[in-house]
Amino acid sequence: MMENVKIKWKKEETPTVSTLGFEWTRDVKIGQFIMVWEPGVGEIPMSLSSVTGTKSITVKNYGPTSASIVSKSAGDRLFIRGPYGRPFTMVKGKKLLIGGGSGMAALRPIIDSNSYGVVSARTSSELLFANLFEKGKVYEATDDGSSGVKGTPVDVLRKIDLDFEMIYVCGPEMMMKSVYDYLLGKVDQVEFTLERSMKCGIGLCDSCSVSGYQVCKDGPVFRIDQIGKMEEFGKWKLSYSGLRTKM
Amino acid sequence: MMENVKIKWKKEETPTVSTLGFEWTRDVKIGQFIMVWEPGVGEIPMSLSSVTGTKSITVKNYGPTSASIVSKSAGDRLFIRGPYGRPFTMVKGKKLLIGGGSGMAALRPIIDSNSYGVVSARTSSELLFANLFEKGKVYEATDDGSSGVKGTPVDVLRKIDLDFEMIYVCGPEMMMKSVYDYLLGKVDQVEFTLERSMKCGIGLCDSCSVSGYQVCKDGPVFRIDQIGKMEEFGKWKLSYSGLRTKM
Amino acid sequence: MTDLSTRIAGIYLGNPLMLASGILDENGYTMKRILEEGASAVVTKSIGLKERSGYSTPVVADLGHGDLLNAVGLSNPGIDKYGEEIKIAREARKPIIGSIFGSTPEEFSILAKKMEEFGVSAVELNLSCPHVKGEGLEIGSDPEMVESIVEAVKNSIKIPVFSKLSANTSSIMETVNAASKSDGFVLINTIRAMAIDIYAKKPVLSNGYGGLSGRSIKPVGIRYVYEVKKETGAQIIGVGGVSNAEDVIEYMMAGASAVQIGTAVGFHGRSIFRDIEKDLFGLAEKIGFSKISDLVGAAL
Amino acid sequence: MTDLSTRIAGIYLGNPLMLASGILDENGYTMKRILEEGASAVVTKSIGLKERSGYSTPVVADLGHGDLLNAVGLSNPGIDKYGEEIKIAREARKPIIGSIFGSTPEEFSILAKKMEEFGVSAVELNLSCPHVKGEGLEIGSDPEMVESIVEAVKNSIKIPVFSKLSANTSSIMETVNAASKSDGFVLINTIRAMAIDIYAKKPVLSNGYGGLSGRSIKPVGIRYVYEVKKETGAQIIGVGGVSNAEDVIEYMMAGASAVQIGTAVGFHGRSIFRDIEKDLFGLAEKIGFSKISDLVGAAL
Ligand SMILES: Cc1cc2nc3c(=O)[nH]c(=O)nc-3n(C[C@H](O)[C@H](O)[C@H](O)COP(=O)(O)OP(=O)(O)OC[C@H]3O[C@@H](n4cnc5c(N)ncnc54)[C@H](O)[C@@H]3O)c2cc1C
Ligand SMILES: Cc1cc2nc3c(=O)[nH]c(=O)nc-3n(C[C@H](O)[C@H](O)[C@H](O)COP(=O)(O)OP(=O)(O)OC[C@H]3O[C@@H](n4cnc5c(N)ncnc54)[C@H](O)[C@@H]3O)c2cc1C
Ligand SMILES: Cc1cc2nc3c(=O)[nH]c(=O)nc-3n(C[C@H](O)[C@H](O)[C@H](O)COP(=O)(O)O)c2cc1C
Ligand SMILES: Cc1cc2nc3c(=O)[nH]c(=O)nc-3n(C[C@H](O)[C@H](O)[C@H](O)COP(=O)(O)O)c2cc1C
Ligand code: FES
Ligand code: FES
Repeated sequence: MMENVKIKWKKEETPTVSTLGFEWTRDVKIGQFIMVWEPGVGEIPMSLSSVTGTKSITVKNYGPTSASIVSKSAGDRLFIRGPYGRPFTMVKGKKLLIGGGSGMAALRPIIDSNSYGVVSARTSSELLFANLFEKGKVYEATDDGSSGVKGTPVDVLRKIDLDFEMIYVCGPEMMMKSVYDYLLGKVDQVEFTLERSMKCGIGLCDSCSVSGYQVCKDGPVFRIDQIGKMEEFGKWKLSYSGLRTKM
Repeated sequence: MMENVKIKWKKEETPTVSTLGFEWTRDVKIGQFIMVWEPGVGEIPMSLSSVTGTKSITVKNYGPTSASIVSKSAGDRLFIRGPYGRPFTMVKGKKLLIGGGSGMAALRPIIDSNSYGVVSARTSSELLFANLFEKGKVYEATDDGSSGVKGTPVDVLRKIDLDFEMIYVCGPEMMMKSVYDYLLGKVDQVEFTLERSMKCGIGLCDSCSVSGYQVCKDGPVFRIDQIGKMEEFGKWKLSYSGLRTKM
Repeated sequence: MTDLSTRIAGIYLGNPLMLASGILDENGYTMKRILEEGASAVVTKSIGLKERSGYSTPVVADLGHGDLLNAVGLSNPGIDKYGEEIKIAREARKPIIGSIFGSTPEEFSILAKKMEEFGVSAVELNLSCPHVKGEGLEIGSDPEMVESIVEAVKNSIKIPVFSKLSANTSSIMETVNAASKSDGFVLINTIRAMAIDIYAKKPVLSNGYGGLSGRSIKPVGIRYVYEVKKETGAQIIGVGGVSNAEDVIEYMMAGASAVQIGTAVGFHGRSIFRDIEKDLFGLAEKIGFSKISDLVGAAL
Repeated sequence: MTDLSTRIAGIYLGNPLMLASGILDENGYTMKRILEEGASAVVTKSIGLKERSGYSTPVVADLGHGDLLNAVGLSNPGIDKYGEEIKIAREARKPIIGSIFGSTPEEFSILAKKMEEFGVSAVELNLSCPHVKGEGLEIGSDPEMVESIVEAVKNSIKIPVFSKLSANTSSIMETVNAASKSDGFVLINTIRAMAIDIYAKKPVLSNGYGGLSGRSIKPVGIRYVYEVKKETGAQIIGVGGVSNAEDVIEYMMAGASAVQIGTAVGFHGRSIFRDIEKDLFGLAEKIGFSKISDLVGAAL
């Protein structure tokens, strides 16, 4: 059911990413997402980057719909439905957050004094929410080496001890695939947030499915052992028409 | 919404009237009614003659639908919907129940040690529930004089003191009209249960309306002052087709 | 101050909320009360030439969720006797729209003339009644018949004529074009439907088949209002599943100048007219309008 | 022991619950999983000759109360590429029914033959796609076209052919008669509808118009299943608003030999197949049946 909320504030996080805050009374859990409708443009999934008090989404200006959302201002209406999907498993102990690009948006509500981060991006100015970790608890990886390690999160992981109660991963699927391949057999408390093109958000249209699981409903959060059973993970996705396409 | 219940027991009250008991978990108030459907025959309104514990209806074998209901046995299914309508106002003090024919069915749950009754019928064997009042607290009126006063409830009323906290009346509309005319100006705590042909039972079809009030929804219980404002009461009703007909 | 008034074919309505045909409009006193209690106009039950009993009970089935199934079967006392009811209802001094049904253009004309004599403000043609020639078909699905009926009625009376159309069609525009001489369209009537009681192993209505109304059919009504408004710009009264102020606004944005309420009057009670009126005042600020009639067709 | 198995055009189904076309049947792995998780058969998404993107988002709107509006726009990868998905789904070793759409009898035949090659158990003709000649009309509303399509397909393949019909018609029997060479009918597809967001002042779907499915349309589906079963005795698969075991029994008593479930799979989750199956065992005693197929047409 479509609802609408007024945008309370807007904050530019990076040159291409902004956070929009709004009051919404629904109970949301970390890792869940909403569908955001821009009338006349499109409707896309967005994780909640804040789930308590004033809620928020953190949006990367990517294509037409996200651009339209990012161009909104405080006072404007946001058309949303949700929250949808299964949340992360929360733990009390030491945790590692591995986020690539806008993937950090979904992980943001987990960040606390017991959290370590591996934040990756194309370039230094696009590193999202790295500043929210306590000093010394965040590792950075950039494609161009403008900050932190030049490379991918896996290049960071190789250098650190994996002694965490839970590892949370969110980012582009190929990045997550490399993280999965690296972690496999080393640790088993890992959760991944998958991202697929979503049309319905409610388990009907099949456009988000990975090996028979609907990312919108069975996910977006999956445990590493579930990911292990997904033949399509990191390999195949269906295009907007339904055409099987290599990743 | 149609429901179905199993008939638990059946009791013959008079040669033409039977009571059917059934378990039904809905909360029912005294004076409310249900619509009873006999598949393939018809659907008619029936007051609840018991509203707590095992519920019941007390049915006069009148036309096809009531005949079909009366012919059922314990174990058979009863198709019902409701409860509908506004209930009686319950009082603690001394009360008078004036019932004509099957009209006593609706009044039956009110009968207690503080109740007085005027029970009327065509003939002695048809006097319904007169036996449920405490000894000396019931007056009878029969058309043929076979029991009690020969005449109508009004003939009884003329002889008694009207000192009651509430008077409840249920019976054929012309009987109630005569009771109304008699009580008017003498007492003001009187409630009448109107009976009209009902098609929908839920305030849509207009077949039960009296002067703009829907008996199924605004009634069937009306206070004497409300009855006083009904130009059509005791005068006009609409036939099954909607034809204005003199009573 | 928010202005809730609207007009349809020149008829002034204090608010956009009318009573739909077939609901609480058999008895003149009921119509009078409904007008006094907040409806801006009432449409009468569909009236034919002769008295008809319609189907035996059950004639309605509450399907839950605000949905209703009915097969009343056009019961009515016949046009001559119905004048008495209109006379009573007219004491409320608000518009009454006379709904009529028949099987030939001549029948419709006679009925329309009588309605005009009785003093109604407009006539509504119920074009969803069974067709005598086609088996099971409605008159409204025969474009030539529709055209003749509308023409015959328009030639017989001076008051506005509204055509009420069925959603049971593969092309509503075909019917709309056939009825283009109407002063407005009333969209939609009930949708063909049925329910079976699985314990009784029988259809729940005595007639078996019936018409679906209430909440469920609102998206269907909205669609046809939108389509017909977009294609023709004609004046439209929206009907089907209106049960709250949001529904009224939705129909108006789709192109309706007013709405009719049927099923929800039963579920909510007659107070629905006043309650929605109050809520419309409340919505005026949230949505941003001062004259509700400015919203007509806003989503086109 | 209660027997829930049924047959449609000779195809054995372990229970009467199939997945409807267009829901979770784009990806072969999803169909395979749904078959493994309790559906007795799946119908594929409607597939055409060439790749189509369909409409842009929003393509669905949750209307609440178990109702859905959609305008996906027949997005599909094209028949040649879709063979890969069927191959994956066939690993579940249960019947797959290939749904196809096109605009000429020739197109339908080519598609049907490819489906047969891919190893489906039957072909379902989606006759509700837009008609090229008539504006806004569906192919299913042109009886001659329907007849030619069914004939062409029947002449091209050996497996059973089901015709899926639209409820947007003034006479379903006309279409049924035109499609009488089919081995069975699938009733019904979505109903034309629309919803407007009154705050956005815009239709909620990118395409404006859409199709209504889910709880609301069940009484419409029941009616057409009943009518077609009564008039023809043909084999029927009931679709529209099935969300629980009672709905399954209602469709079967109306005349359906099996049902398809679409919208409710989304609202309830894939577990709906197993959950309904369990409830059907429970209802067997309350209603009194030992073989569910004995109930087919019980209310006629
Ligand atoms: C669970 C989940 C959570 C997410 N959370 C976030 C987040 O917090 N922050 C963030 O920045 N991003 C997030 N994303 C990613 C985000 O949804 C995408 O970046 C977004 O969909 C891009 O949309 P766009 O219109 O801006 O770009 P585009 O790439 O132009 O459009 C993508 C969308 O357009 C539509 N589309 C694509 N192709 C076609 C076509 N051929 N025809 C018609 N329509 C088409 C589809 O709806 C598609 O989803 C999330 C994704 C998922 C699945
Ligand atoms: C609120 C209320 C409570 C009642 N409570 C009781 C009670 O507790 N006990 C009791 O015995 N009675 C009660 N009655 C009266 C009871 O409903 C009637 O006696 C009953 O309707 C008679 O129905 P029948 O089919 O047996 O008789 P009939 O008189 O043959 O049928 C009456 C019904 O048949 C249908 N009908 C009538 N004419 C036609 C026609 N021309 N075409 C098609 N159908 C038609 C209508 O549904 C009508 O209501 C109550 C009535 C009301 C309004
Ligand atoms: C019990 C009932 C009787 C009806 N009778 C008529 C009628 O006589 N003539 C008519 O044009 N429409 C009739 N209708 C249709 C309504 O006027 C209206 O078009 C339909 O119910 C949709 O509106 P709603 O959802 O608000 O009820 C009837 C509807 C109901 C529920
Ligand atoms: C999102 C969606 C997509 C659909 N796509 C198709 C389709 O491609 N072909 C088809 O024949 N029916 C399609 N349908 C219609 C369904 O198969 C079904 O007939 C209809 O939804 C009614 O069933 P339901 O109420 O169980 O959903 C679609 C329905 C939905 C909701
Ligand atoms: S987005 Fe449609 S099934 Fe997940
Ligand atoms: S019985 Fe229909 S309005 Fe009362």
